[in-house]
Amino acid sequence: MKRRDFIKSSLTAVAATVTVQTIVGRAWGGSALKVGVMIPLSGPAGLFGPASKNVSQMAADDINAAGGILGRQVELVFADAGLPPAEAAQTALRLWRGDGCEAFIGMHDSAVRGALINVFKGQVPYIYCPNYEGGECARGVYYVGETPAQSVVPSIKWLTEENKLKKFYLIGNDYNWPRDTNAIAKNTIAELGGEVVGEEYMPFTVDNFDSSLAKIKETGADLVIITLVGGASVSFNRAFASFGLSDRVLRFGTLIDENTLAGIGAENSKNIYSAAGYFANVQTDDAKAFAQQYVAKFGSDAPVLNALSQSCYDGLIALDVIAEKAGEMSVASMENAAEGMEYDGPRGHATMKNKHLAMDIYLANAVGAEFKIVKSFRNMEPGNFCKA
Amino acid sequence: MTSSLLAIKNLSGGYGDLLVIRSVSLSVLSGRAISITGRNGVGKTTLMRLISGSLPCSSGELKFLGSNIVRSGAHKRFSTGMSYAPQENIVFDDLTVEENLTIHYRDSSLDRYNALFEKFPRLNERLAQRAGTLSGGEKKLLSFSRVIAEPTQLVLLDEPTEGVQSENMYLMGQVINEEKSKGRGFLIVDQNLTFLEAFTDTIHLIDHGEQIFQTEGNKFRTEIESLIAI
Amino acid sequence: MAFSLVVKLLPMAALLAFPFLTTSYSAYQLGLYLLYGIVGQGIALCWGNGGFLPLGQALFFGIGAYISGKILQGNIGWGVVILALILSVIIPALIAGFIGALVFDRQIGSGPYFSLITLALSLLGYQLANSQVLLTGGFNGLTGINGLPGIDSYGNLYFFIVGALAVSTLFLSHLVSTPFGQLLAAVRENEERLQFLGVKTSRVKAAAFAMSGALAGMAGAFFAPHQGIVTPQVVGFILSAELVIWTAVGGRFGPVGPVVGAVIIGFLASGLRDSFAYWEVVVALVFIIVVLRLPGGVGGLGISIAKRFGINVWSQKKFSRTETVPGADQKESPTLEFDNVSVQIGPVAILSGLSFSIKQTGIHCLIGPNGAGKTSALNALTGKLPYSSGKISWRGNTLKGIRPFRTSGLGIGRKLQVPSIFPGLTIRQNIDIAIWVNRLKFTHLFSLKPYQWNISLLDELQDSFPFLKDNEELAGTLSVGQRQMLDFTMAVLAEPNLILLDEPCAGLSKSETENMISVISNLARSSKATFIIVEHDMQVVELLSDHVFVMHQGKLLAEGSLNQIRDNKEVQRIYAGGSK
Amino acid sequence: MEVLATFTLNFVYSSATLALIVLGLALVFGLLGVMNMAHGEFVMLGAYSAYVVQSFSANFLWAVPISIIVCALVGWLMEWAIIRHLYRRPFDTLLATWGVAILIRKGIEAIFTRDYKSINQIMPETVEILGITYPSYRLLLIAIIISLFVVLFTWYQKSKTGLRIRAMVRNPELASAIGIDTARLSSATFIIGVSSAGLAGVLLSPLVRVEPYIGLDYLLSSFFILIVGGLGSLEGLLIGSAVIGGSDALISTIFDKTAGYMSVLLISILFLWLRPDGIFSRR
Repeated sequence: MKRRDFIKSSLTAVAATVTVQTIVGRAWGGSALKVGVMIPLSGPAGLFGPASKNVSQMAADDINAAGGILGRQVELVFADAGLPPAEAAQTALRLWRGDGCEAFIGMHDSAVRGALINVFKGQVPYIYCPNYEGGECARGVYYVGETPAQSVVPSIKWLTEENKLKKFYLIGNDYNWPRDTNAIAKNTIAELGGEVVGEEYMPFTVDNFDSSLAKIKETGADLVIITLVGGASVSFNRAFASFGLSDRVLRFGTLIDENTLAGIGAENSKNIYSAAGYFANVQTDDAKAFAQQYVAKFGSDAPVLNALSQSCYDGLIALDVIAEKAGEMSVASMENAAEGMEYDGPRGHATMKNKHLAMDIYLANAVGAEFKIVKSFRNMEPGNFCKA
Repeated sequence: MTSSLLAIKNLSGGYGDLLVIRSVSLSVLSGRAISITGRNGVGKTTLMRLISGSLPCSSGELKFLGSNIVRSGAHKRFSTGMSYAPQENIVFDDLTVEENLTIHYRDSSLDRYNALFEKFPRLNERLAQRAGTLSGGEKKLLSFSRVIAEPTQLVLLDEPTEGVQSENMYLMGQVINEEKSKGRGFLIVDQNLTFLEAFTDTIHLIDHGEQIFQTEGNKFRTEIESLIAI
Repeated sequence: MAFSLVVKLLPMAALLAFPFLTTSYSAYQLGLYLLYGIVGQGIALCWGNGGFLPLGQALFFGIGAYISGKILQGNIGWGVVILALILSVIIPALIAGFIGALVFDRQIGSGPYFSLITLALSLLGYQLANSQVLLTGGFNGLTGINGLPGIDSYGNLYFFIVGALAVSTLFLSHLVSTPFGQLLAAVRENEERLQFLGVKTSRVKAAAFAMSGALAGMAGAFFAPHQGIVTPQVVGFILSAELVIWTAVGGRFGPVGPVVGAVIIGFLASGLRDSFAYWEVVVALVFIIVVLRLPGGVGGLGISIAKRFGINVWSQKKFSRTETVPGADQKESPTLEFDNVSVQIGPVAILSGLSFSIKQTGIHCLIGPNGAGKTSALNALTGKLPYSSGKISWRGNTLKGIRPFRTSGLGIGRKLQVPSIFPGLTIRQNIDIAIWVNRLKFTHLFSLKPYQWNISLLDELQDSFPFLKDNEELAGTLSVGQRQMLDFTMAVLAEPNLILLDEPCAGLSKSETENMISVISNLARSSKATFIIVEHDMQVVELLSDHVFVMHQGKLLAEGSLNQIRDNKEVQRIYAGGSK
Repeated sequence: MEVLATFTLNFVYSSATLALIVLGLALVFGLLGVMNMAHGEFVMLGAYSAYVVQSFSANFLWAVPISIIVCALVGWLMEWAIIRHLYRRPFDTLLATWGVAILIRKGIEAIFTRDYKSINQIMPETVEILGITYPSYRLLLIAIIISLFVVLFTWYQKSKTGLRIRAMVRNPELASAIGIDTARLSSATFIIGVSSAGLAGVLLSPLVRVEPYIGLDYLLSSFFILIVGGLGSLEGLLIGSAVIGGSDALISTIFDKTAGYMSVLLISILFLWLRPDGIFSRR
């Protein structure tokens, strides 16, 4: 918080009586195209906020350098999506009706997505960036994140063949994303002739996993599929390693990102596999160029990149491509322009099918505190939902 | 040389705005025993709690060893030389008798109680017992022995004889006289006039929180009894 | 009077005009904070008025929101909407009332245990909301909730919310001035005394908690259409804690404070959150200062400032006592029987085989040295001290394991040892509560008629105790003597058959004592009541007693007229300072 | 047999760690009656002192004294500024300490951001015991906790200060009559309490997640253990940890973790309602 910002923000704090704020809001945006960026600045997911902000700013600069969207320079308006859904919806509404944003990108959890969809009601284009459970087709919403069908299915197949895995243990938090992801994983395991030896769901407050680790040891599981979120994933993986399980039993998850790995610690990360659309050290030329550009712009000690924060970049690029294809920034025309749109980004080549992206998926293995890519799956289909 | 230990002038106080003690004045010189008596419920215990610091005084002067101690906390009054044996919850029930006797000393030796143990062997026998299990009288003996052995100039005793057998009462009177000869001052509240006559220099009669009678010497039993007879 | 009416209507007018002065977005935002304000009003009712702090109020807000959200998911007509509103008010009210009755029945006093129970319940609610996916939509919550038919959630739903706020504010300000509101305040002031005035305080607290549950449910009912989504955070502990903070900062002693708190902090939060990183630190600091220095909160500050300018925001209507109410029918034969009653607490025997009986009316004095068990005998009689063996019977029925609030129904009035009144209430209010004993029926709870009740005995007492006339004085400002007289007055106004007075003259000056003695003897003559007076002061016993009981070490030592007692050798021995 | 061994070891480990976390609150809430809602934040402060020591790549053992000093300072400031004035007002203590909890949380977040901090494993290898492999640091931790409690018990029963605290708690008037400065002793007890919470934070930091928001879980489990175990005595704390730790472990193995968590809540509600003084209370 540099000094200049601090003074400016405390002045606005003093002047932030309701009337002043709303009069300013009424002035209609000039030619600049305001895009609302909903990223978590507080709450449990708040640690992804700073990197997401940097990445979004980079995307806007790149788009503006190339002439903006439909000839209009892009101006980003950031807002906190880490709040409970009720307040997050409030903020989105303020950006839309108050500050005149004409499009939104969102990097937050599914509960906030539900709230935003309810507020927008398909009247403003909205790009949902992070990986999610898939299967949703709301009007005016375009999903650029990975779906379980793209990331879980190929990874389990590859891991099973490589390591002759027989028994699988599923552990996750007790809510929709883990349950839906596990459902897809179980079909794949059944197809491969594997056996699910345990499936457990935890409340968010759990910090003691001893009983689960005992069951994992007892059932002789070969691979543990982890759909725990945030802190629970850190605690589980640390305890897992402390019981010496990490040598014999592999671990796989689609939400173990660079931050979580830092929390787990280098000495506890043996045999952890993670699948996502992007990793900080993916070695493709586009990814390396993106990483260098990020370091050049924000310095080497900038917040670490991961799939979730990087997805904001793809979100803005997708918005640009769809809008250019549709010819105008309106849901009516963008709804059918989106099908089949393509672009090349840091993640590689992506094409939109049924409002989701077919894209490259990378499977990485944790070596110490770093992720090394062991396998890339080219142009994975998002899954057969939202048929046009 | 009889120096002034305690000097109270027009002391008043009570519980919140409920004034129980109304402008009481008295003084205790070293080597002297001052007694206070009166029917129960007239405020004797409240006066002792005002002097010992358990209760804040509303008005009046309270001087100990010449300095005004109205403001000083109860624990400070002990360290400046004032011992206090309260009327109720007079021992630490959870601690053993020995612990009760040694809790406020660095060393845990019981030598300072040898003389008292000779007079009250019961205490010596029950050193390891939890004080809460003692009878009322035994608790009073424990509390009495504690204050007598404390290195203080002034001793406040509130109903020391309640539940104590008469032969122990006689011994307590003897001990008080011995301590008086060593120059210690006593302020004693009790209803047992025969006990008080054994060592009292001046006695005050309290009724409705006010001093209504005062006499010197130790032949006051019949006179006071007529005053407080029902 | 007109001016304070304007002061009250001004905020309502401002709220109605608000959407036209600012963007409809800010009005939408204000609507949400007003809903939180309504829940805060429920908290203030329990905490400010009743003295007990609910820490999990979001539970009832969430239940209301889930119910109305579930119903509004389908496309519905107004009939269904009314049903949704009614259900989301009644169900939380029933749950809250049930919890309140269960918890308060076991513990008197507002220890922190009730707050911790409500905290644990809101945690339980959050977990259930997350895992019962079918009922609540789980983590992603209930979505696709339509607005009210024909009402744009983003537009004029706001006016429905302002209407709901008006209803809750009017209801609460009226409630405070009704007998129920006064009894609830009396619970905060002195729950034990109120029990001896025949009020089942656990029922009063449970009712207040149920009302706060209803208010929270109503706010929840509007939250669902307003937001279009209901997620588990709505039931969780974090929102409950925030609601308590807003209510504390806003002010808990009236229905306006919590709304002020919720709105101010809400707008500042949304304005500052993105630009000022340490926003929550500021709220925490303000909250600590309010808790330490400003119990009345911002609202309380405003009211005290307004008072300084002569605007009395809380003008209580004045009533004159016009309607005389018949006195209680005092039955003839007052037989009280203690039969070998004993009470043991740990190793100490408080009462050991106490037996005596009272056959005729008049004044019976109970005397004896300290610790003889005099007060314990009264405690055993009135159920404050459960007795282990023996039997106490009054007018034929045995009093075993009764609760204090039953005693006034059996015609027993009691004045406690230390003068026990309702210091935060005015003298008139203290007297009201005493008059209502055995007379206030359920229907009177919300009507203003009981304020007009008067009984002839009160006029007599007001002649002998003139200070009872200037009614608007707070009882807490009375001197000790006056408190004794007020306490005595409250004990006798119900015209009980058995009047227990514990040291009525303690702390009284000479003249006050004489006055009290004359009042007691007049009352003894005029009414057919039986008196038991515990007293140390022998002059009082001499002037008043028809009969004297002497107790010693938990047993009856002697009884008879005062002269017989005086010649009794036993009594002289323990009284003249012999060994106990 | 192996399953039984694992279950008992897990039960001993979870009860021991719960008892260590609750110890601070047993002193502050159990003995002094101060409802400290910032108890969990002191555990978090302990964990972050371990992180600071590690980031200076100093030996982990330095973290123990540093965490105690940090918590003692914060505890002293809090007791002096707030708690001292609120000893007779339980509701206000609850609310004021809740405000302090937010302050500490936000302070740590401002300094360390919200990222997860990883404390290097101490003695990462496992060891064979009762026929199963078990992390050696956990066994060391159990040993430390047991010896800590044995030392604490004898100190509390035998030492002068321990005697004086017990005396003061049960009979404050007599305590000051024999020269105990009850005000200073209460604040000392408060500071010892919060510092032991810091110690728990340090010892547990290698095993648990370290981020600014872990305080709330520790606070709630501590309150529930004290309520079930009983206030005013250290034995109550052990019984409470065993009951809560045991029922959580048992029900989560039979049903699932969510049911285990809810069973703890229900047990606490029942105790709060039926037996507010807990199993082993001496208040």
